[in-house]
Amino acid sequence: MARIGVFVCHCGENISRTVDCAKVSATLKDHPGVVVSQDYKYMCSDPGQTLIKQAIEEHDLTGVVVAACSPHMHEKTFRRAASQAGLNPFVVEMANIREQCSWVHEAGPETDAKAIEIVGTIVEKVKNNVPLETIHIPVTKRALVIGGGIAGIQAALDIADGGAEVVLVEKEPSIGGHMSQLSETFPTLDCSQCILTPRMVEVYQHPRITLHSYSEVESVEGYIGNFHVTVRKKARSVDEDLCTGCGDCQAACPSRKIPSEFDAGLGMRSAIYVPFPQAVPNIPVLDRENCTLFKGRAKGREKDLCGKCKESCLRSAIDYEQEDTLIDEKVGAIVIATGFKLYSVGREQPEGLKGYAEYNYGEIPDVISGLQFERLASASGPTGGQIVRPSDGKVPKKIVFLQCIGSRDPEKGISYCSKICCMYAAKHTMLYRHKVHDGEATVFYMDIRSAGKGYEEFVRRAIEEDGANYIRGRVSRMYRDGETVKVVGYDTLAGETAIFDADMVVLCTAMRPHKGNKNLGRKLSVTYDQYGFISSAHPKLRPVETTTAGVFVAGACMSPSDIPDSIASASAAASKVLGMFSGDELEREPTVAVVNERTCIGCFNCERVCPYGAIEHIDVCNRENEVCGHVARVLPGVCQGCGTCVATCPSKSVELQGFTDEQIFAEINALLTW
Amino acid sequence: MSLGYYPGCSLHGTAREFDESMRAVTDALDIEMTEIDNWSCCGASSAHSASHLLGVALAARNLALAEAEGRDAVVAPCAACFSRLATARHELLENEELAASLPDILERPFENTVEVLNVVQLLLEYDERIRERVAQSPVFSAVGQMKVAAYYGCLLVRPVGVAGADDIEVPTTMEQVATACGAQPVTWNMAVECCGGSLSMSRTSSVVRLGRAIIDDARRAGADALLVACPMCHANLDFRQVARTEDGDALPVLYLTQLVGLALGIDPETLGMHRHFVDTSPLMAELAERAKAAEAAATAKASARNGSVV
Amino acid sequence: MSELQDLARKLLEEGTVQVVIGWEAGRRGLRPVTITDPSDVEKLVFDTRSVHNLATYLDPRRTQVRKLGKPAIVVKGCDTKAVAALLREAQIERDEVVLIGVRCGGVVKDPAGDATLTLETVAPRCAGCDVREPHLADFIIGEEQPEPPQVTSIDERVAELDAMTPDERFEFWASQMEKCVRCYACRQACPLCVCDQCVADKTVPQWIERSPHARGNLSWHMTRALHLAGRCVGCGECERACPVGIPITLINRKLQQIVAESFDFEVSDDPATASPIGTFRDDDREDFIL
Amino acid sequence: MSEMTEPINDFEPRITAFVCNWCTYTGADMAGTSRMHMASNVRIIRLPCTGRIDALFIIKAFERGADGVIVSGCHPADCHYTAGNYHARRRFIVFRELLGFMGVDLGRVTFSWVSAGEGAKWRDVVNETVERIRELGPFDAYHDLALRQAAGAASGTSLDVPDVVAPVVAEAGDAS
Repeated sequence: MARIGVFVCHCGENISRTVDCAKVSATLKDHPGVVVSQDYKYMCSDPGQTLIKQAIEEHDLTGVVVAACSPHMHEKTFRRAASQAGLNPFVVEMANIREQCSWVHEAGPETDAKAIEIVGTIVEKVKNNVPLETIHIPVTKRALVIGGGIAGIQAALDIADGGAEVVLVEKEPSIGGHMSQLSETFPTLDCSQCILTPRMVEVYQHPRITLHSYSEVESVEGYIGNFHVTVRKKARSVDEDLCTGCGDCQAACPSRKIPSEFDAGLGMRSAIYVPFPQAVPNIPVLDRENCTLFKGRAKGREKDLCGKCKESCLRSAIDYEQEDTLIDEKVGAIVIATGFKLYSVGREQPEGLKGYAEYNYGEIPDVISGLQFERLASASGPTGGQIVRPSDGKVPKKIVFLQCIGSRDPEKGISYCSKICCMYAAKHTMLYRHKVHDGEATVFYMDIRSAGKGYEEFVRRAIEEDGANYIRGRVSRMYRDGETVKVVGYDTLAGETAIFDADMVVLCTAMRPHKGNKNLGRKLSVTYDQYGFISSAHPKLRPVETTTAGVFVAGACMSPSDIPDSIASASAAASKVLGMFSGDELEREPTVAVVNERTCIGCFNCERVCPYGAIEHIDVCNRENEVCGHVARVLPGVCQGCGTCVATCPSKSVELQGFTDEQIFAEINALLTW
Repeated sequence: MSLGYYPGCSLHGTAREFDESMRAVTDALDIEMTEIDNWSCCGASSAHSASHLLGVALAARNLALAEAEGRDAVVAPCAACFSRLATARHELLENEELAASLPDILERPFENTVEVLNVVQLLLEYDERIRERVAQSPVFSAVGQMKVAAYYGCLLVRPVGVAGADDIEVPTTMEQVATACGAQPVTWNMAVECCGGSLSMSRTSSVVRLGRAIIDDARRAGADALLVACPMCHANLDFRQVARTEDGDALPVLYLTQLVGLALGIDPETLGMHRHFVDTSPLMAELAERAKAAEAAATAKASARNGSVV
Repeated sequence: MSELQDLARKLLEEGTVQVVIGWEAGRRGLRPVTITDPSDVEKLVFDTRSVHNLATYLDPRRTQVRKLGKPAIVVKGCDTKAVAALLREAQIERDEVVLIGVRCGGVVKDPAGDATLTLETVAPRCAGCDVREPHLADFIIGEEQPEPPQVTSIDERVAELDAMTPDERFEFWASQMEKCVRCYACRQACPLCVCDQCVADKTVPQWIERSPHARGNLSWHMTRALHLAGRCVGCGECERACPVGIPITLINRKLQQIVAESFDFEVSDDPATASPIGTFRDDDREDFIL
Repeated sequence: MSEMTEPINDFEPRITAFVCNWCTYTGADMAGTSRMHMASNVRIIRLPCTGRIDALFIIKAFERGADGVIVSGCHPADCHYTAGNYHARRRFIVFRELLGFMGVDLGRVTFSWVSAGEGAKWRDVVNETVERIRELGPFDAYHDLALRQAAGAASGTSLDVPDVVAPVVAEAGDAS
């Protein structure tokens, strides 16, 4: 006989403001099978949990219903509390009367009635809950970090320093990411490369880190603690073991007019190249699309048109015949740190976004992006740190900076704030004024968002000490006017048009997720938001976990982040990984499918629909011990508990623990009492 | 598609050449179009500022007439008429209550089923046909030598969601039509700047200043003519240039339909080319010269090549 | 006729099979028969009254048939679709059965009625007969037959129902459903209903109410139909078996139409072509999903 | 006061929603977190995935007197389990049409994709469904099917059972 306890939470006033909690509790007291029903101000607080624990012991409860917030919020909390009181945690369920009741309805009898029904329904479900045992899974103490920007570097180093092995996969020829392209960083104005490159070298030399640069994750199989990852190591055309990084091949390469990705198109590189001098690994890559030899081969030329790099290499490290290789790695945890890319401003936009054709970016060479400005200001940049115009090499005397290009503009398809632009625009004005003392820096902004340690002070410094001219408003159009760029804007504080003849315009473009995020998300069964940023399992409580157990996330691939944010999330993800690796086994919730082998007819529809390959065939034997048929069985370690097999089974021979037919049947019946 | 034609007052008055060229071009392109019988004022440019309901109802009356005639769409060449009709239709689609009240006000049934098109949208629909027919004209036509600055002004592109322009800041639809005609659109900066519109009488000096900036930029970009699709723009830009005709640097301002007509080989007088304040005949002569020169150059080049082969 | 009997005798005498399942003449027309003794093969008959889909006896859970030994069954072209379904769904192995395919020119609706094939007597399932030659069979016997008379009555009746308002349709089916006595003859006759424990017999929880009222009956008939989506071979045995005359074929036919329109799929006699339910395409239609 | 209101307004539809845990349930939570007000007629049954949803759930809801049903899960390609929603979509294509063929007004069944971020969409789905069902009125007809039963079934009148199955068993018995 069921002995259910109902515990109604007021959530301060969050629930009780609209739901009469005392009434809910009193009504449920008379519900068949309920032996105790109480309400309390904060059920999740220590006294609240104690109240539940005492009731479990006092009334010898067989099931607990906590009517409070969403199960996504506190199901774990209350299940833990119940198990501390000796009750199986899986006979505890939550009735969501906050998010799905008190917060979306007005106070009144309908809302009370709904709350009572919600709780009653869950009581009926719990009557059909059965004690379940946690599943134990072995764990491979090795982590995969995807992405070698600052977040990936930090995560890899933290995990490796914690004693576990790390496989770091970077798709570019070098690790370092966007941070390696920056000049100086806010709010301290310390040189980006000075703080980053030692970390890059540390990764390279770390005994527990395996670095696969110029590589991508091909496929991921398995589950928490037991992932099988295939890494595609792209053909570099250079033997990494033989190459010494001397640079002779680069010097010998005749194709030298290829826009450098590292210099954001402002500088040139050769076809065989190391992206930047401090690259890690310091091993060149042959860009086959731009190489004379490979272009010739693609056109079907029988004789190779070039071979200068190979001739120049004293170690014979150049290998034109090299092919992509696939590497299998077994890991127990994965950290996604794929970073961001920038919004591209022009008329042509991917993925349903809209561009700013009126800014003529790409048409006017002196209209550049913030990242291009970083390269101009960087001592390692194409101009050696001289801020000059790309069009004529002259020092610009007037620069206009436009914030929120793409960001906060739902019309363009990006509603969010990119977070870093206010700060780097301020930084840019400073760098500019420090280098061009008589230069005029003007910033068009919508709002200044400078929350962060030392951030507001930094912006004030740009305005007050370095004399940046801040104008609140937007720019409607820009066009070439002789040698200058006409910037037509509106100053919303002064209420008048603000027109500038600028020598250069810097667009602070929005941070966007990599387009590969969605693909990667699918490979890892990780959800992403409407923009393609990787979603956290919970935006507040589980910021670096994802919806897939064992997969974590760090840095700007989950939302626009600055360097301190990225490092903080990377360290957080690393600590989660190390936590996972602290025991020899992982515990998993037993929400898995189970086959009733007596009624299974072996049609294997379940196998057809299972996304995880969790169904195996087992033999059925007759009395003479001869195999006379096959039935299905679920591998509990592989099953993720979606229940698609359950709904597919014609004879109802599969059940999903925690969401059994009996439980759902009871819920439907309880909801609709005719 | 059954098309209704709403000329509005301008096309029956100051912008007769827009009406003439419109009719000539649609005839030449075999676009069947019937003038709405008993059409009335669209409400521009004052009704909607006096009374919102009046502004909507005046426009809706004409849509209701077109609906009763069984039209699928109405073409309103005047940008102000277009804007009023399109805005009214849009508002009535959004506001069901207002829409429900209209049959009583108009004293006729009204379902709001008729689409509203401006002349650019209409011609863009037929750009393939224009291309085909223009191809039948001489290769070195005057239009083929013409550099045009497509000027949109405000009402053809705004407001967003009503006017149906491809890009509110940098529209390209007129350029697409001009290209179909063989003309060469220039890249310039003032395509959607204000011409002064309704301030023509009250603040004439401002209008002259705004117009001058537009003409200057078109000149700078190398345009031979300005291309418009709005009688107000035309009035402001064509008429207000009279002052500078004395300097001899006035820029002809053509309706988009006139350009299409010229490209199709329609006689300039039929298109009302003679009605502009800025004389278009020097331009036409100049273009004819250029066409002749281009043809001569091409012939010379061809014979030179043939010669070299031989 | 003697060709069938000779083959049956040979198979039994050689011990290739222990039982031949075919038709014999009974008191009321033709009826299924199991022949285990070679001397009984004279009983075997095949004519236009060989209506029954004998593939239903291949269900491994029909123990009385199973214990007779390895069977040979006589199949018409259309019946082989059902055999293919059982093979596809791993219910039988191909070498566990011998299929005697007979060329068929159509069967009548009623095995107890007139054997003459006319537009009036022809079985609805013969419409659109698409397995003229039982390729799946081990032996194919008989002369080539003309195409059966084509009737379109089922599609017409489905279209009539489609044209009704929902309320009218609801009333139509309610009045049909209230006739059902839950004898499960439809389930028994169906060659594809092979579950050991039918969902309709499951009591914990009892999804399908067991009382034979229109509500429980509707649930049963919808569930039965859904389980056949993409599988139903359209033999019509369910409807023929129904003692109260519920037009079950209409539901099955509608289902075939849905599956054909939505997934471009028709059930065939190819055991390798799987049902479209249990797989998906990224671009499956979702015009009904908000 | 009740005399003043029209009967149609007094009808409060009872709607059962079957939603997946990861997208729609979270989206419904998000509607709450964002304090979006919505009609209170919908009761949610949380399932791990739309793939878990059996047609019988929906049938049972109607049997028990639901006036409408909502089925909602992750958008295509967003399924937490990668493909559950795709399988569900196929099944619902068939089930929905069958339901319509059996005479259930399809306005009573809403299918939607609501992601974890679409609180506003969930609110709209709820409100629109409630309004639609309010127009359609109560669905007692389905529940009351239980009152309809054949006279023969109740009284056990003998029925004409054709020889589709019985004889072969008898023959089998004879032969053995």
